[in-house]
Amino acid sequence: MAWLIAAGSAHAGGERAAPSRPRGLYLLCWFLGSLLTAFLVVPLLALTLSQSWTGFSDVARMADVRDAIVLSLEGAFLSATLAALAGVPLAYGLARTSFPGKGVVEALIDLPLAVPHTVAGIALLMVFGRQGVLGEPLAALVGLKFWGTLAGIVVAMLFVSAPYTVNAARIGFAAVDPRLEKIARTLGLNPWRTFWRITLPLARRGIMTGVTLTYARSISEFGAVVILVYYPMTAPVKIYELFLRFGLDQAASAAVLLLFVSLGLFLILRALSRGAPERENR
Amino acid sequence: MAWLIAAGSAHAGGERAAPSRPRGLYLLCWFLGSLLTAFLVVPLLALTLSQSWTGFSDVARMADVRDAIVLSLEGAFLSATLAALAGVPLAYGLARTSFPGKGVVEALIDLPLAVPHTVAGIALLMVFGRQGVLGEPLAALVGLKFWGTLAGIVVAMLFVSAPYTVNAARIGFAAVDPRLEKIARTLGLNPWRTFWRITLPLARRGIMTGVTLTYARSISEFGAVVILVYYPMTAPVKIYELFLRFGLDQAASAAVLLLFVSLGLFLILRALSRGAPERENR
Amino acid sequence: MTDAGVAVETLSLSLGAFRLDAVDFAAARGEILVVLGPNGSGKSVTLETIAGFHRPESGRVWIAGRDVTALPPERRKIGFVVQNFGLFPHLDVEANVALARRGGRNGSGKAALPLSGDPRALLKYFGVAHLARRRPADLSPGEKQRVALARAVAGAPDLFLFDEPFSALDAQTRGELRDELKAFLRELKIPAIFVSHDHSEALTLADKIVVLRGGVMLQSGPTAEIFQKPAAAAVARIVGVENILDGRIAATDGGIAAIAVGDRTLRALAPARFAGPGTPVRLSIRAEDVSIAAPAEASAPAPESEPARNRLDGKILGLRALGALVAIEIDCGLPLKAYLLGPQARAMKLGAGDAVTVEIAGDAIHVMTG
Amino acid sequence: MTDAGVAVETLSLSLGAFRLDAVDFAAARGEILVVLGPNGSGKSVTLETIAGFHRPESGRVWIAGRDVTALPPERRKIGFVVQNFGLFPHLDVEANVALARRGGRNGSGKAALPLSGDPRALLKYFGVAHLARRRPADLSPGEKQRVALARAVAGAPDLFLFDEPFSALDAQTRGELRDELKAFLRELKIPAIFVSHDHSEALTLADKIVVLRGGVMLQSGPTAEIFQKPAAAAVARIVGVENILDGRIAATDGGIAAIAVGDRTLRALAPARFAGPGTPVRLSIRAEDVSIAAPAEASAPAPESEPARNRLDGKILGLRALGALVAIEIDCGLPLKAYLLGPQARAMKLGAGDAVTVEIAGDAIHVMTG
Repeated sequence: MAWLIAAGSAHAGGERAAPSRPRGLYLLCWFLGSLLTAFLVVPLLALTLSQSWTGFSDVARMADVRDAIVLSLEGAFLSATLAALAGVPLAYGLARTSFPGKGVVEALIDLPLAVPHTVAGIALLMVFGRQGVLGEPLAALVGLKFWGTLAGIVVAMLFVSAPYTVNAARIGFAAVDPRLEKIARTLGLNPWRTFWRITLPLARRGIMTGVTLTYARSISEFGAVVILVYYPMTAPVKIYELFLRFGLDQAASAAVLLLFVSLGLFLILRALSRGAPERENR
Repeated sequence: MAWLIAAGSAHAGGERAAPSRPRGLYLLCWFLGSLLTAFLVVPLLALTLSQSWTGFSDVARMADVRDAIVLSLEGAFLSATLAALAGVPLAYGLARTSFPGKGVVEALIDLPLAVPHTVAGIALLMVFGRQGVLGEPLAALVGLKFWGTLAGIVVAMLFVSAPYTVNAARIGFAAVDPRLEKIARTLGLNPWRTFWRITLPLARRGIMTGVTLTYARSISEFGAVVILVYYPMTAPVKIYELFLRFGLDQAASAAVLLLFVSLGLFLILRALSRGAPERENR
Repeated sequence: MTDAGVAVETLSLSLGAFRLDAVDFAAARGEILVVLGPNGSGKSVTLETIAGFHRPESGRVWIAGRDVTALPPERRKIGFVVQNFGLFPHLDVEANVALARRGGRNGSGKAALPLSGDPRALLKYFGVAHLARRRPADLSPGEKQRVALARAVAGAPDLFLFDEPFSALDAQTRGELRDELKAFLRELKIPAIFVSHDHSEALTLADKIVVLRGGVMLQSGPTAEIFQKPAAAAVARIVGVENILDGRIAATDGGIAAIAVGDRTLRALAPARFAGPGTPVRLSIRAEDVSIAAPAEASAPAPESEPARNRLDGKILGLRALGALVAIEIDCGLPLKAYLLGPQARAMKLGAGDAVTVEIAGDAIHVMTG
Repeated sequence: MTDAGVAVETLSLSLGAFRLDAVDFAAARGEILVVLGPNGSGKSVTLETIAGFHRPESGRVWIAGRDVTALPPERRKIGFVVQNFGLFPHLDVEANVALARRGGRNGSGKAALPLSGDPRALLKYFGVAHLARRRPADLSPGEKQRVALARAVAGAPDLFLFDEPFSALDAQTRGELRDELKAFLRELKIPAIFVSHDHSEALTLADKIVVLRGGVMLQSGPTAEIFQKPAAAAVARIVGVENILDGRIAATDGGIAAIAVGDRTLRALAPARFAGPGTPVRLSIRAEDVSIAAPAEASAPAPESEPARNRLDGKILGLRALGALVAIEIDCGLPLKAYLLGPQARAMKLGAGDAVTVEIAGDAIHVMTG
């Protein structure tokens, strides 16, 4: 990570450090910052570099590993979609209205962020399991089962990841000037068209950020999924099973494969949601 | 969740809905929003209500459950502290300077958000494990071991949770008007005092939000911890073990106990970080 | 109510702690009405109620002969322009204008306008056709104003509403855009309600003025009347009268009232409402109506035959350059502020401490009983 | 350099694409210097370089006789006031002032000031002691200004820097705070550099003015000189001259130059630099120096004996009320703008289309060769 420190000091020189430049302060920042960045990147790098091409391609050819990754992608996609469909309207409501108890609702939405993953799994099992409050009647009435199905995986993923969409989209909506919506109304657009043509496009970045975070959180979830739905295995569960059965090496090859898929999509979504910032109309 | 819908419509009446009020739009928002909120709250409620007081107090008296919860709290506390010590300076550097490759650094810091938890565990094992790149020399040279120790737990927690502190603190720093720092300098404060007296207090909310999210993410982590450090068991691991060995009921009692501890502290931290917003100086 | 204009009838509503109380005014086709008042006076609330964003507790809103009180904003046919002009930042100029596609069904008698609903034609009319593909962020304030007008006109409005569109601009740009806006409004012949806290803006733009404070309408009337005959000291302050004096009616004789201010007596046109001797009054005198006679003339006998011409001897306290003007503070037993053009003041070689004689025409002193 | 003042010697620096080029000026103790220029002219960069936030490529900064070019901001003894006054929102008023605890070691010769380093005493001096426990968000702009000054003075500054502190305020508040600031600065006798894009602000505040555009110093000098004798058309525009005309020197005779503008000839004081017949020049004429003779007087023979008094016949194109002033556009073969006080214009019963005679004193026409 020497390049990071170098970038920091190159910068200090490049911008013609004023007598004012708090050199000591920035040096400490870059030193600690480089340590932390290294701590976050080195394990991923070490994991990737540990793999020989042959071991890696062997694992990539294993049908069960590939199925698990596809299942994870499907689950994360559905979870992000559902979070967007229900979370974006909720975020709009929270951003545009105020009512007694709004703070309580916001706190409730944040709760899953601090629920330990295995606790989340057990709580979901109580509701969506074979004898669950909803799981039993739903299976009996409409045949919708959450055990051993993609539906269960999506439920587990959605529970731990939906708050991100609501929070980021709410911030996105709050940043949209309500006067622009009012102008659209006077131009003859009804509330729905105003929402679609003005509000939604202007809150796009916040919403995309939320969806990206929800996707990332969904695809990475292990604890809640493993309790609610052991089979069919999502990729993180499969990797855990490989680790228990065959040890580190076999698990590492599958881990690298999943890492690439997971991070690739994440970085694309992240780039999309950052996009060119909508410049302020000043 | 009928009260939520009720709150929404009470509001619409209370503020004297103008002819302009997009009633249909808000109704849809509150309907979908209530569904999502219910989905997030009902499992936690169901879990809590499933417990009889006796079963609950039995579990609360089990030494191994109590030890696991204390260990989780210790780990989350250390993880949040380390994230603050290294992440806040990094966030300040990212908010106050620009340099080529800054976008890359920011992306690198976000990576752990999308790394599946078991992949994170395996990657950390490669670096901090018994034969790890750092784990082996550190154990040999200074006796710092990451397997079977609190150190390993903290490493796993920090890896998955540090990005939250960096991102929230960066937003907090970016919102501090640099002219206030300049004024402090002209008043005779050196860069360090300016940072402590002006910048840090004004970025307080962002930093606290970041620390809160990092704490929540740390205490809830299961996948990375279970791979890197199975023993001593953190609370989520203990609950998983109870679930595998004794089934849902025993695990549920411990889960409720952990839920209360985890959410209680989270809600306190969350309230502190929201505090009275520092009103803008206009 | 008025056929092609706008009328607000005893509009009242409460919003939290704020209350708008029985606001009542009208503007005819082609007129510009300025709602003038300090921050928190309810100017914007009034405007947004006319636009349909608040439901009034009582009262009605008429636009072009239609009672629109129960209609949502999108059916009121309003062109709404806000601070910074409120262009949609995610759409280019043409898309901003094309968003309002009601150009076809034109409102009441606007067929005479050289405007179709075609965005290109509208942009051309406002001289900004070359900007069609630009984003709002890349436009100058002047270009933004023209695009905002083109967009508003695309909605075939029966009424324009302006919510302090210039408040973020510097003084020079503000003046330029104001003149341009006035010219366009004259040409478009659509009534306009313009909200402002700046009395000089009101003076330049308005045909009529409504003065609002704390949700209450203090006065309304033609611009000249509001500026020259404010109904009360509060209005005088809002329209920027420099001299507001407390006095008491000493005597009235025909149409002339003698008013005691401190130990001086000023003669002015008697107030329209009867006010007998002893009535406390307030005097409003514009600084440009306080004329300064050169010190030499002071010795000339005052032509007492002229019934309502006031002459006061005093001393200059200070002078201050204000652009083309010089503001002169004078102590005549009562404090007065006078304006002179810079060259006039220089020619008279006035300096602080100089003795001067001040003249004020009786009809330049407005007597307020409120 | 100056002993108790401030001096900037050929300051140059590059910041990205912007370049500040050899800026050079000085202000003595107690003087107010205004750096005037449009946005992007480098005003703020100049100020921040003086404060020590940018390192110049060349040049020096002297404050109170010390060369501070190499010192960090905290050792330059500067009071810095920015837009909205920049009070620390998380500290109450007293804590804001107490943050700068250098009051003890007073700078060069400020012992005469009735100011100690005690925050309470400072707040009392500025008349805001009763606000000590209030948060900045709860203060009015006037109170903020006083607290900001108290805080700046607590740092025992040798120089005040003001970066458009009033730019977010409405016109009336701006005027009031400007007067108050000027009074305090006169009393404190600390030199001040004030950055502004508003020429009327510069006129009211400045003892000296530096005109900046695109990082280049166009002119510097005493306020009256800058406003009456702009060195070039660019300066004339920046200081708000209403009439800028293109012409050509026809002849010079003694100190008087005859200048052809269109088909008219104006007589003016010849420019200081030699400029022979045929030289293209620009004329700067302030609207208040264009005086309007009532139409009746137009028939009187022009007193041609007065060497440099210009009389032009023309027609009024339009009138516009501007507060106390009326702006009159006149076509005299060349376009002219004149100002009259409202009552004067009303007394003359001027209207659009009227024929008028315009007089301009020769010394009111400033000839620019740039």
